[in-house]
Amino acid sequence: MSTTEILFFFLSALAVFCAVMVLVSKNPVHSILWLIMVFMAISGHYVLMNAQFLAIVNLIVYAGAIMVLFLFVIMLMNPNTETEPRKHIWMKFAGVISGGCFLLMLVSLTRQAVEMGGRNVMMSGGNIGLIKNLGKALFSDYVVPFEITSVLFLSAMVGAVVIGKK
Amino acid sequence: MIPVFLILIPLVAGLVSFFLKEAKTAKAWSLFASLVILAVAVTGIFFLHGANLFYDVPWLSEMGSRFSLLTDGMGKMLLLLTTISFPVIFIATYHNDYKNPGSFYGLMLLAQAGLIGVFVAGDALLFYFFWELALIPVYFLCSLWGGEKRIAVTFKFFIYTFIGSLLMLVGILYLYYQTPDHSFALQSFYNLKLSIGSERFIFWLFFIAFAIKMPVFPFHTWQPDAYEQSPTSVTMVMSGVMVKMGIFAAIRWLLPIFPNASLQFANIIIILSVTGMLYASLIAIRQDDIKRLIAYSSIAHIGLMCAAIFANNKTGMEGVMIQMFNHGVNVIGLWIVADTIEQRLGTRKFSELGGLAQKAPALAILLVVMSFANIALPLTNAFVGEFLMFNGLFRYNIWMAAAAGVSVILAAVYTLNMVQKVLYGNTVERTANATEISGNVKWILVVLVIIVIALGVYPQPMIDMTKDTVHAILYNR
Amino acid sequence: MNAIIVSALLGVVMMFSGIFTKNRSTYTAIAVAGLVLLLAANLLNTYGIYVLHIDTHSLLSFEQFGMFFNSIAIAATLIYVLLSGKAIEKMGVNVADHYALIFFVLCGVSILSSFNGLLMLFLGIEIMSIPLYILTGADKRNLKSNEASLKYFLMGAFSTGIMLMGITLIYGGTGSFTLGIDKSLSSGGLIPRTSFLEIAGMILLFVSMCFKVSAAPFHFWTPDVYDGAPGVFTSFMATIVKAAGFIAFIRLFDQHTLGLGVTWKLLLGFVIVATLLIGNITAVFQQSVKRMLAYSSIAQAGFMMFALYAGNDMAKEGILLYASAYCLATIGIFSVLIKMKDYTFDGFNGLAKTQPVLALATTICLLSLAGIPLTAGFFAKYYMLAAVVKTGSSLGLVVIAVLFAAVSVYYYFRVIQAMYFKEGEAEAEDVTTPYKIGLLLLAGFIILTGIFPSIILNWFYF
Amino acid sequence: MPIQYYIYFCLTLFSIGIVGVLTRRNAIVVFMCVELMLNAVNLLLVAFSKMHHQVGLGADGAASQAGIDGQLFVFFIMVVAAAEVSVGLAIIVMMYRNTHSVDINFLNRLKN
Amino acid sequence: MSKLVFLVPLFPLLGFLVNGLGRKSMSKSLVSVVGSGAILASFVVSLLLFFDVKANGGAVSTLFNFIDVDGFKIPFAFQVDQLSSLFLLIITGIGFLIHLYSSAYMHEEEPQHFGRYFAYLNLFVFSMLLLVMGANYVIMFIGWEGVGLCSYLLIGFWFKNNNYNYAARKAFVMNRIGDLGFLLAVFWLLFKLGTATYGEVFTAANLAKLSSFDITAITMLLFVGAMGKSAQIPLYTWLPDAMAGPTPVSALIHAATMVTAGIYMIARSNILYTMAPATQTLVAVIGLATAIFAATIALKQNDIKKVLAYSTVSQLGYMFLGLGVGAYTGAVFHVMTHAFFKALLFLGAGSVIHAMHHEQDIRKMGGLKKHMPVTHLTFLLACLAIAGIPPFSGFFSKDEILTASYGVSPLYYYIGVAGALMTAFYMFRLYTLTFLGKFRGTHEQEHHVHESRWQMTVPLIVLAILSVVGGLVGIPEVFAEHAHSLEHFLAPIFAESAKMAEHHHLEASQEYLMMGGSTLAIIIMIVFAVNRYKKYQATEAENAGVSKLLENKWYIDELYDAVIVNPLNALAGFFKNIIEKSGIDGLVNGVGRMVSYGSRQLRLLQSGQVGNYILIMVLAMVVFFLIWFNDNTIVQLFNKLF
Repeated sequence: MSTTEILFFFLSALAVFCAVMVLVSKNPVHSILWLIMVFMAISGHYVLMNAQFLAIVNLIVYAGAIMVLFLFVIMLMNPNTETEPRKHIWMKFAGVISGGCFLLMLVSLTRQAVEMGGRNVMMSGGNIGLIKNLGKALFSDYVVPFEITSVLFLSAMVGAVVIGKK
Repeated sequence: MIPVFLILIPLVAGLVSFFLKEAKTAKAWSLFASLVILAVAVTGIFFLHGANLFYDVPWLSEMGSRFSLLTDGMGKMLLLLTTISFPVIFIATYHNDYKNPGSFYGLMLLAQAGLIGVFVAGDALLFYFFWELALIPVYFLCSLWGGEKRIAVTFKFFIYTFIGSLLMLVGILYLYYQTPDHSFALQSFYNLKLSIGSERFIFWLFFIAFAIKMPVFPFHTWQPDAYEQSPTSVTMVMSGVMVKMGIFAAIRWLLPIFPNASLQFANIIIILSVTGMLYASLIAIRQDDIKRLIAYSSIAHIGLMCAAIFANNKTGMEGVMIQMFNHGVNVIGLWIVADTIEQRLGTRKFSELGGLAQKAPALAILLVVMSFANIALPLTNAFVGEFLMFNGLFRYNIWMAAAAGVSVILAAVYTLNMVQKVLYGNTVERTANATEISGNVKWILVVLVIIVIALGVYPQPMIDMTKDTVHAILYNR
Repeated sequence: MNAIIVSALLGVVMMFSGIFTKNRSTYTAIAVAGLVLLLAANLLNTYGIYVLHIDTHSLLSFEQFGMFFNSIAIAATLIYVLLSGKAIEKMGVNVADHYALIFFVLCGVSILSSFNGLLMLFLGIEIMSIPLYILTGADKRNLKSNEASLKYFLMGAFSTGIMLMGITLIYGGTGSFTLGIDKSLSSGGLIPRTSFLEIAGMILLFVSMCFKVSAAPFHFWTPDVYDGAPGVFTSFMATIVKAAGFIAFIRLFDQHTLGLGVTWKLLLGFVIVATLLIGNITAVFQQSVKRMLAYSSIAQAGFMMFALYAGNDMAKEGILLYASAYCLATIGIFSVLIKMKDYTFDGFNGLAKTQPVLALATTICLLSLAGIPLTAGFFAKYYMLAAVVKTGSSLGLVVIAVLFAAVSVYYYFRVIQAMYFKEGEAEAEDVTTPYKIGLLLLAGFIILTGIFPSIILNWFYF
Repeated sequence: MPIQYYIYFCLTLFSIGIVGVLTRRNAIVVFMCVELMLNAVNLLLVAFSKMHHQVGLGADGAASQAGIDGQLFVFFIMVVAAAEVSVGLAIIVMMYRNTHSVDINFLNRLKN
Repeated sequence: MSKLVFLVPLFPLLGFLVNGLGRKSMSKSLVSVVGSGAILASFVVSLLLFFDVKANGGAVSTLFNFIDVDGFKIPFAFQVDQLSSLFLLIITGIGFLIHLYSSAYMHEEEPQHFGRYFAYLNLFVFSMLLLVMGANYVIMFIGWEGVGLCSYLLIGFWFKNNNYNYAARKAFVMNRIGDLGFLLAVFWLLFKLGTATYGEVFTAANLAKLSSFDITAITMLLFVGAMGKSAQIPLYTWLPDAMAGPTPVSALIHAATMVTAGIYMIARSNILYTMAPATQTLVAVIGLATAIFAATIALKQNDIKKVLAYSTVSQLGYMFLGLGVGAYTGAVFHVMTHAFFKALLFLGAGSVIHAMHHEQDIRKMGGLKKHMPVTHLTFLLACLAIAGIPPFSGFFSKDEILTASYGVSPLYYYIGVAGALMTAFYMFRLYTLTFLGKFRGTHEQEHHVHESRWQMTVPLIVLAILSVVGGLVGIPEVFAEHAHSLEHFLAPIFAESAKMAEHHHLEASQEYLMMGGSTLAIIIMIVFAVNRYKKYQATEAENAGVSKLLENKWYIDELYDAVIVNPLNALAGFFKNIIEKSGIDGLVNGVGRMVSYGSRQLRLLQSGQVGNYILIMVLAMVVFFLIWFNDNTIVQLFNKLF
């Protein structure tokens, strides 16, 4: 069993565990922290797959900015005052069951995907994950969507302002 | 060109009438308009021939639908009925007052336009258009000027009819795609060669639409309520002309297009119709309300027509043709009487009436004549039609004819019952100081009576008028 | 392309116009001018004249269909602004930003009408959705509005997740983000069933699109959001946005409906029936006209799904006709609705007495929605049904559809009954003469289109 | 590393996210679970891109850019996610201002 | 000559129009002149026609095409031959007399009702003429229903009294039942032969086309029509009630003319009947039964008109007996004589009633002999005639029928004679109670009783003469060769049947015996009746047992109500209140209610909980996947279903 495999399984287990913890932990702050852990693990996966750029961006944007944003919001409305009351148990139950069914469906479906048989993910090789190549591609082929995302941000900004204004 | 005029004049006149505020002017205007239409129709039917009665321009070319109008014998006769009945109605109800009369008469004229359109449309999509166009104004008329239960009742009527027409639309679409040249033209529908399976299915889509309109048992329950609730002048339009839409459509749009299916299902439909006749007649015996009685009796008559259509022989068909006209005239006459009685005495219940014959002999005589026309006494117009229809039914199946004949006996029972309760006996407090009917009603009824007798003694012109259609329907399969 | 660029720029312009002037009607004026400009630009585009030439690397493809829909959407927005500009001005403090957001939505719409490949689809949908979350919550003091926007947002985000998973699976299966010109489909044959990932992905994609166009059973956000959002923006969402969703839907799947064979029809049929059922039946019992219209929009969506089901050229024409007819009618009704004091059915009692013009126009719009002949709505429905019947199969589905159409008549006519046949003192605020005239023009256009649908269709054939 | 591993792993994460959306009541946590779903998607995308990249390498040498679009897509997803978060949190905050709660079960003024 | 034909019905029609429209403006005398004049005119024309026919046979004259479809062709044509010309004479002749009579009888009526009365009467004559002159069954049917209409109008002439109206309605409806049979028969003919014109139907070629079943069915159906019109069992009950009308009307319509239409129709289509022995038997049996049955009822009636009504029914029965046994001439002969004496009886009764101020109960009369001699004398003659005393007219016609029936089956004969005896009894009971004995009415009645005016007595006298000598046109062959001039006159009509039917001539001796025997018995019966009731007192014991049964007409009306009328009413009520309201309409509304109920339930799905929404979405996705996997099975399922 090579190190990559060990790392893979370790990170996967870690990610799944933390994800579950996100769900089960009562306190939203804890959930956030667990979620950050998940993102860390995922970044680890990116590194494993030699997608360096995404690994970094994931850390900075998600684990950094976005989660901090969440954290701020939580703080803003200090959650200790309202501890989340019980949800109907059957609702939880139904949620888990249906989520399980969904997983089951997708998994069984991909198991039938014979064309995936023997396809491997290239670990730690290939250079498409490097900033250089991504940058080239982004500003040559994908410049249009890149520009268009500016519209997205504009609207998001305006929206935030509109909503945020007293 | 004539059909275009016949559609356009009422349309325009109706739209104009919406802007007339004064009751007098609205009445006068609509009466004038309807008379003009009558004049045009008469000219077109009796003095012009050939190309004048047809019209055909591209309309929705990209959908293969054309604005094509045609007038065959049956069309002529129904045009005549429509154009005659409207002035008659306007005159007979001249003294009734409606709130904002402009819209009332406007809608009436729009309805006329729609009806005429239905009778002359030579293109399936156009036919469907006019079918609805005739329905909408009537819906508003009933809901705006009807009795106290009007909204619910009229709405039922509207939904009922609308479902039918939508089903018909599906059928039309299906046929349209079956036509090789993708056209809605009547002729290319006639030329269709459908597989028996699809014929069976589409046949019902069409028939239900028409059956609801006629109405044939058991699709009839909207009718008595609607007739009772809507203002009588509208009821006259509905039962005098509108129900003919169903019959007309069944003859023009059903039999020739689905010859096999209509032969195959004839027994079911005839049994339904005959059942309906007996059923309606029996119910009519127990009615205490003039309007409802007439409604049920007209269900019975329509049932006979429907049965005769599907009896699939020329005699019956001839009967249906002329009976369409005759029934229109007679039932309008009856409605006029019912309306005057209601207007004058404020009730439609037999139990509150009686002895009118002493107070209003003219009314009495006219009502008696109309009633005997209603039970198809010889030398009245209805006799000829029913004689032929029964004949056709007899050729189809003697027992059906016999059963249907029983309803004629019942017709005598309930009609005479009405006559007796309303006219004879001693006066009651309601009728104690009733007066003779007003001149306009009297004279219009006299006109109708003359038509009734004339067509009863010498029906041949009507028969000749529609001979060609019958032949076309039954033998160009 | 023009549409995308110009609308984005106009959005920016509107943003900044907020700085220079505080006069609200000026914003409306600018917006109208901008929309006219946008329309012109888009028409130029349809004739192949570009503002600036950009190589999109086949991420966008400007077909006539999409361009034409753009024109319809922009024109509809123009009418919408003209009719309910006043109401927009009344809404909240930052009117300019609202207009800006509307323009951004239009930008998203024009992306959706020309995307090629799932990346642009994704971006387009997001650009279209995010401003809508805001607009839904525009009435900040109103709890319903807040709730609506939060619900909309949460569910929208969820559906985004579903959609992305779908895209991913498709990418895994095919190695490309382009669906429309799939190699396995260009032959027109069935998709090779071996690529299960792609199928799974397409199902998820389908689900998320159903969500966007509020097709049952993914419609649940619609009534709440349409009900909670401010009336003006509801009318925008319910018309232009929904239509855009359908355009995207069709552009995404139109070749595939042929390829995927009977199972696809099965799924679609299921969705269609469910949508018609829920939309029509639930609308029957509503007490608020606004909510009734929300459900009716679901029902209408059910009809529009037929275009997808039929998946032939007629369906494409039909969806355009349907979109325009539906948008016009709904915009008209909403423009009246937001002037009413009381949104319930009883609020309309006796409108024919107090405001005959409004009543008339509303009636015509309702008739059009119900698909009564001589109105645009009839031909819209007609085309949908005809497109399906043309495929020669599944006549039963059509019959079901018309039965539900009859049901729809029930709740549309409740409004008419309230306006004409019931006694009451319905009140409408600041009904100006130009507004009335505009409304009448709209109604007239609906009638005209109902008699000569070629007015719209011939454009399509240029 | 076989692709199936990644598929199952990501689908698991994704489903966990869904379950979270279904079971939690705190709007923020629900939103976080959505983010979790998105991340699962991202990871899967990268995995696929690497998979296709391998095929590409096999096909046309070391210069192959195959599979790069997958990673770019991830990039765009992150962008969009960021925008969504800003708007979403703004909405949640607004909600909180009016009703001092972020419990989605209290969102039932609109129903039926 | 035949170009005059259309005049015959034209005059009454004109009379109808003039009187009908001018009833308000014209004076009574003018009205009566117009009314009677019209009939007189057509009587004159009829006479001309009669001699024309006598001279050179019948003729058909077509006016125009009534109905001409390609199934068949029905001309509006009149056929004047021996049979119809004879009826023309009866109708117009007696019609005229009765018009004359009415002008006095109805004199108390207000002018406009007086005018209405004459208008109706003229209209009746018009329709009756159509009936007998029509050259095909359809025209006959027109007249057939026309007379029904007039009888309806005239029975209900005094429309303030609701019982009269009910009687009128009953008459019309019962006629309608018969008419349906008639109509079906006509359809059958049209269906099989494509024509309903006598001249074409009765040709050998066409008759050959009809299977024996066809003929039997047609004749049966026609006979149903005859039952209705000529008041035979089971459709006879309307005739006694029809006495609600003015007495002259009863005389004209319900004695002389209309009720004999059935006989006319069967005589007209005699060939068909001769070819259908089964029907003939039925006709004979029904006729005989009616004759006896009605006679029994007549024994105990106390209303002068009711007695006459039942006697009419009974006499009609005799006529059908005649038809049934193939003695067509005899039947027609009896129609004629019966027209004479029964009209006379009714008019006499009318003059009595008129004199007694509309008192109709014979128990309150008596001894009128001295007050009104003319009426008394004529009435007596009529009674003798109907009782069948030679050489009065009734004797010959009835004897002819009975003799013929003996030929078919002696049983017929004996029952027939029994009926004749009863006839004699109740007629003389009536006569005695009315004219003999002492007056039993109130005093002012007695004071006012007087002989009627000349307009009333003249018809009485004329009719009396006719009913005395009328029989002489049909003297039996046994008395003298070729003495039966009527038979020779009518021979062409019945020639075909005569060929077909086998003739069984009785021995002259036996025939004499039968005549003598029956006559003797009748005379004895008369004497018995007169003695039985000469000393009659109003205070007589209440009837009991059989006689009570008879007085109440065997409770037939009650039976009909219980068996037919009430059940129908109940059924109608059931339809109206249950089926229509709850059943069909309930179903229709049920759909609507179902929709709104579904709406109320479905909207609960919109719980407002984001969690539930998303849950449902996820589940839906799962379902989609399931569908996708099991698509084939599902498709097959659908294919199975549809």
